[in-house]
Amino acid sequence: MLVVLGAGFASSSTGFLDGANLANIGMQSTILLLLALPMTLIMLTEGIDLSMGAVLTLACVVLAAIAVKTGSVTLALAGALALGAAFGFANGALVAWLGLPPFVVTLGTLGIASGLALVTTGAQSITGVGDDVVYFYAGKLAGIPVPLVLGAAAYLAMHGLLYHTRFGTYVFALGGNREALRLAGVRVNAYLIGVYVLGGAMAGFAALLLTARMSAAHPTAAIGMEFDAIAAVAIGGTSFEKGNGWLFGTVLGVLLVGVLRNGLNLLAVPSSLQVAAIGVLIIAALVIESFKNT
Amino acid sequence: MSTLTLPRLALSAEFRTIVQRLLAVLALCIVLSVLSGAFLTVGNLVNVLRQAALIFLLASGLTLVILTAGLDLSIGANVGLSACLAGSVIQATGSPLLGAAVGLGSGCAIGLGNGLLVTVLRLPPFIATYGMLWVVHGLTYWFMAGATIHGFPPAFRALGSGYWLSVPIPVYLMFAFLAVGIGFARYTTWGQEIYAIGANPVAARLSGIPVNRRLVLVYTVSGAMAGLASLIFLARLNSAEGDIGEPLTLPAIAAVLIGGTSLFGGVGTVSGTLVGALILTLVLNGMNLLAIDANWQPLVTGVIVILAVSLDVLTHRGGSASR
Amino acid sequence: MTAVAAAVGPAHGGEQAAPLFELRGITKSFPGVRALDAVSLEIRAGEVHVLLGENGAGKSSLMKVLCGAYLADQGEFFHRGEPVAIRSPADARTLGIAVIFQEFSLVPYLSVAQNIFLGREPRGKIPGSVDHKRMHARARELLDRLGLEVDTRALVHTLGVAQQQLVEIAKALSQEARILVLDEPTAALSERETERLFSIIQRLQSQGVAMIYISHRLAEVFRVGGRITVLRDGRKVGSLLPASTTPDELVSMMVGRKVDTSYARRYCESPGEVVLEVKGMGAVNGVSGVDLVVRAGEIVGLSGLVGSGRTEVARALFGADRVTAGEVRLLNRSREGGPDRAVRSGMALVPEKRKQEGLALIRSVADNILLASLKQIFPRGWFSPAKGIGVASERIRQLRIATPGPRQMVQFLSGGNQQKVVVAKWLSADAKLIIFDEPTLGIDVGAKEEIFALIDQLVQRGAAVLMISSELSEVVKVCDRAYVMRDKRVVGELARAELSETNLLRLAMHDA
Amino acid sequence: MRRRLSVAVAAILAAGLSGAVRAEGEKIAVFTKNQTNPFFQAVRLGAENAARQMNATVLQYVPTKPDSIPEQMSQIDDVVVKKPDAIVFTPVDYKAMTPGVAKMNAANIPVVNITDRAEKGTFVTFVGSNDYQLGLQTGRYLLKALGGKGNIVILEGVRGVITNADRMRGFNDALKEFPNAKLLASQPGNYQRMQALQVMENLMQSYPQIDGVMAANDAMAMGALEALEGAKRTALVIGINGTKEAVEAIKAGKLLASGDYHGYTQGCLSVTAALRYLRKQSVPKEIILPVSIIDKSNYQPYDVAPEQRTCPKWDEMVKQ
Repeated sequence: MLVVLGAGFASSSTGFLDGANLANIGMQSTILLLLALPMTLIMLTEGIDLSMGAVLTLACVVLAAIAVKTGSVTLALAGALALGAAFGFANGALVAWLGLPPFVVTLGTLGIASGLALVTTGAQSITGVGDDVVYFYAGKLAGIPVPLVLGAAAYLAMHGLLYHTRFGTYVFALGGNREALRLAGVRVNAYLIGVYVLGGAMAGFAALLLTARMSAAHPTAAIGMEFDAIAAVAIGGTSFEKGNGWLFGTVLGVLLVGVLRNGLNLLAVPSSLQVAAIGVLIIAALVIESFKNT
Repeated sequence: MSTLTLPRLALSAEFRTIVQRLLAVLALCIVLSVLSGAFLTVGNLVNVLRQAALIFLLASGLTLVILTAGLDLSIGANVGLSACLAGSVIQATGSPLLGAAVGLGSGCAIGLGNGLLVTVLRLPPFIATYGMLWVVHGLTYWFMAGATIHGFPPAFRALGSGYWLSVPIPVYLMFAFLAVGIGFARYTTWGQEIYAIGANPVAARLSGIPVNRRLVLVYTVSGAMAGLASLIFLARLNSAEGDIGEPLTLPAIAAVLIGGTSLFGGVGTVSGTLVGALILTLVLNGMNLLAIDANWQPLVTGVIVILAVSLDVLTHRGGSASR
Repeated sequence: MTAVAAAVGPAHGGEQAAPLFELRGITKSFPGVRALDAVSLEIRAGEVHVLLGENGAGKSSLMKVLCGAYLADQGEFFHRGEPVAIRSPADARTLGIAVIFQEFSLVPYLSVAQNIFLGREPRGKIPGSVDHKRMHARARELLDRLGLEVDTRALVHTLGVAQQQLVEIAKALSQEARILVLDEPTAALSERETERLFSIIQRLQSQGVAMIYISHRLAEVFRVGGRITVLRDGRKVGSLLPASTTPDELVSMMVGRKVDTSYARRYCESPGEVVLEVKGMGAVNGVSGVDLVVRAGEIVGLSGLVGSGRTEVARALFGADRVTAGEVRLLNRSREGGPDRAVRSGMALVPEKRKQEGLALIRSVADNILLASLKQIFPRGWFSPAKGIGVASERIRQLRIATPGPRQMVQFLSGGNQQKVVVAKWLSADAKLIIFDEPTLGIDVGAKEEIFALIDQLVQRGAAVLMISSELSEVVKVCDRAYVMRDKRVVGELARAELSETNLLRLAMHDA
Repeated sequence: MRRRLSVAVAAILAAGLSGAVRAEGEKIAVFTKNQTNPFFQAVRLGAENAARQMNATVLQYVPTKPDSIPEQMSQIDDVVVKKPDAIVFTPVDYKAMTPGVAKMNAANIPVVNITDRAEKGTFVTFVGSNDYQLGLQTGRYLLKALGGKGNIVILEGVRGVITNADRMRGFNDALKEFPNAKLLASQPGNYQRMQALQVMENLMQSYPQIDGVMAANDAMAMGALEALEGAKRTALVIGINGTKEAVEAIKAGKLLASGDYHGYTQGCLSVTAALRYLRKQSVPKEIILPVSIIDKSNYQPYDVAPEQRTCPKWDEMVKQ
């Protein structure tokens, strides 16, 4: 699948000799990727996190607020990460300790986070975050746009975490056979909560890029982005069951969506058809997936 | 075997949930009537019921889907498209009946589409219906091209804003479909089969139940209910826009969950969903009466969903939230 | 299992020395039941200690206590004479106790090595990281020790049942397990794989590993047999050596009442019309060239080693897997379509995986019993709960299903009673052909006999039965004829006269 | 299968590039907020019409999710790569789109800002109405009609959106001018008909007597009307935007009045301005369309489908 999909991108990229445009696709996809990566882990545990988009939004608000007040990016980022982690912990705790279905829990926290984002800002966007923040989207590091660097770094980190650490192994086990993990004497709940905390924290981190991108925080900026993330993960070939999944597939899934949107924009395809095209892409990709599995 | 002496009575459990919920509703009513004089007026209660009706009609179809451990994220988009199609037909032909037929038809068609994606192509319902959501939105935008359709014959508008014995028509519809829903779920063999499919699709299939056909059925019904809701919407608003339905999707899902239906399938009731819809509406209505900033609404809804479901899990009814 | 020659040597390791491990007066109660009542047990190094008992006798509870999953209410543990405590799985592991459960504790999408070392991954230099090289190397050693040659990088879900079980055992050994608990280890194994397992058990014994062996298969009990301890209703009935007992004695100890294991039904001399006729059937699941004939009033066995394609044939006949070649005729009408069509045309299937494929565990007993016959009982499609409960209660009485009531959730019934529910499902559907796939798997002796009696009733009523079973003795005992499968095809048929375990086995293992 | 999909994607994109190469005359990229609000449809139609008259081509960019900030950002990225001759731009959020504007400026593409005034950035000109004046004058109109007294409720749009903020200032200042008028409540209906309808229903429960309703847009005004009809109550209602629906309601005597937001004209003038700039003709720094209130006396010219409307003459609209 990797090969064929890879070939697909190669062929679809033939027209895209324009480096700037490729960079665009990458940069636009980064924020989604930052959500989709931890979402992959969460789905590997047979879980789901519907609150990510809302948490990301709220994190933007917090980040911007702190940045405006203190002017310190570090503090702001710390705040955003803390908030994300807190929500992640709440999700994880309710799932692990109360045994609530993840869908329900995160549907609830989705409401809470988006509500807080609106209430705290009075639905106003917060501006004037300053160039130190903006740098993280607009800036370049050794000639490479910072978001691409961060995206790549995030992927590598996740990859290492998932495939080369105990935590990663247990993520697969949480979805594949939780009882076995428990009998192996592993503190299952701790790791389960850990996965959700990771998800929240990543949302908090993504807030840095999103805020940088808008050089402002808007209380509805990323509402609903979690669905795109979930779709991307699924397109990437991670199933909702038995811890059957593949991290790099998620990257491909995110890129596929990114390439499609970008291409349709270049084509100036009417927005209505773009909307339909995205739906068709999601379904088509999943159909192919199911054919692959049978 | 150790638990053999602890009987779990499926029925009584469901019954218990309903009672819990009704108590919650009662409590809400008392609190609200204390907080706001305007609450306990006939007019307001009628409002609550009318607003609950719309959510319930959407959620009732969705309940069946969720009973099969499925999900339908496309209902909101479905309402949008169905309303626009129905609306334009009514304007073109002047015939409410024809329009209604078209609205229901498109609702069914979209539902059928979901059903086929889930069964024939074996896609996970979440993704299948999410993809469908985008496709339907696309069609709607393309069809409407940013315009709105408005102004329908009074005969049709009665469906949404009309009264009979000073009770809004939608409320009658709500109770009618509550009866239908309960009847279908509890007193037909198809209903039984749907519960069984939710509880264990493999066993259901090997017991000779045409699982795929039943699944297609529930998704189609869910679509049809969206179509019906779209008509009421249309009649009520006296206009159709592309995205009128979207804000309803999550509330509808919330109503089902608050009503005590398990996402893992096989457990839940349509009557529970009605109570769920009532709870949601009461809270939002109360917030409006108390002039609480509308921005708090998503937050409150979220809290209620978590509370309701934790209640079910803590008084653990069989099967729900295992895993 | 006469064909199985090599008997595992008797327990060695000094009788006089303090036992490797000892439980005294273990008591465990659950609300309403006393699962274990002052049970004592001792295990010696290199001994295979057989644990016998009906479902509900307390075997699994005892195991759960031993591996720390349950906390005993009373009782003490001694390790080499030293008093010890088992409060958690971790405690049990440090004492070298490991349980191989029936449903494996393996993670499908992790590699063999990752599964073996789950929870104890060799640490790499970076904190939290795993040293893959060392892990795979050590996994290799362990597998060699068991003579299992699979790639340690293979994902477990790609392995067969037997291999998975060996991975389980490797996992246990990797924990320096001195006491290995085998819960129904041969339940899903073919004869040959069982052989392999026994030789491994033998090898482990010689390495001084003690084993607690839980099984329903009396024949095996005598083969592996060191000491045999029988439990009943949470109490220890007795502990004795194989040499000094007989199957009948053990069975009576288990069930408390004398059950005639040498049960023989009145075999069917004059079978009725042809119910099922299969010609050269092939299916997507790999079976091919299958020819079968089953007549009314017959119980026809479908035998063969596990993995020889018996279940696949059943699924194909039932339309659960698509038929690609040949034809299937039921009552002289060719049958097509999925399970729903099969049921409508009078077929029934009692699947092997009861919990996964036979029952809706979170539904009530009544709901499950009615599931297959809703059409017959409520022809107009209107369902009446009252009538449903009525019919269900009737079945419950008929089959003596032990349940507080028709509304009891099936998941709270014992294995035997769950199986009865599955069978009950088909009584109202008045099926012409009933396929039983391993009807007695994991069911205690008492219930087994009842199931057989039930099957007999069905054929008496003129139905035809196709029975799949791994237990050759059962096939010989119950069936009027038997087909034998090997490598996904039917390789022979044995009439009542030639029906013997040896013949079955010879055909199945093609050293004919 | 996977390959087929890839090829499909490839095809689209290839086509996209070739499409980018072709097309004669100037190419103007027009950004609007969403596909659902008829106002923006009017803007788009006006833009198309003007472009046709001056034989240029218009490329429409609308977020697939209504008012989505990240999406409009991405669309800007993509369009900048594509280098149209000029851009007509409505920010989905007047603050949050600042970096996007900066991108367009950096690419030296002339930008005409329209409808919502962006917070920062350099623009050829701003074309729009004065929301404050709209609010003030429609508000006045209502209060005058009520004889300067009565119970008023305000239906706000989306809080935090600048148009709404300005219109609210206008409404409230109008109220200050009439001390005898009493403001009962001011609640958001988020520019949406359904929400306005339900908010209105609930308000009618709390307040037995409501004489006037100030809605921040026509959709909400219509929602309020439905609610009033439903409750068999009457009140004077005004909206803002002058959508076709509102015009018909005025014609039917249901709606008191609507402040014209000149969607179609904004579309026309913005594109014209862009083209004039490209063709080195003079363009004023900003074009603020006069506030005109549509009521029973003057609705006729508005009572035609946007498709049939024609752009007004530049010189008539723009005094220099």
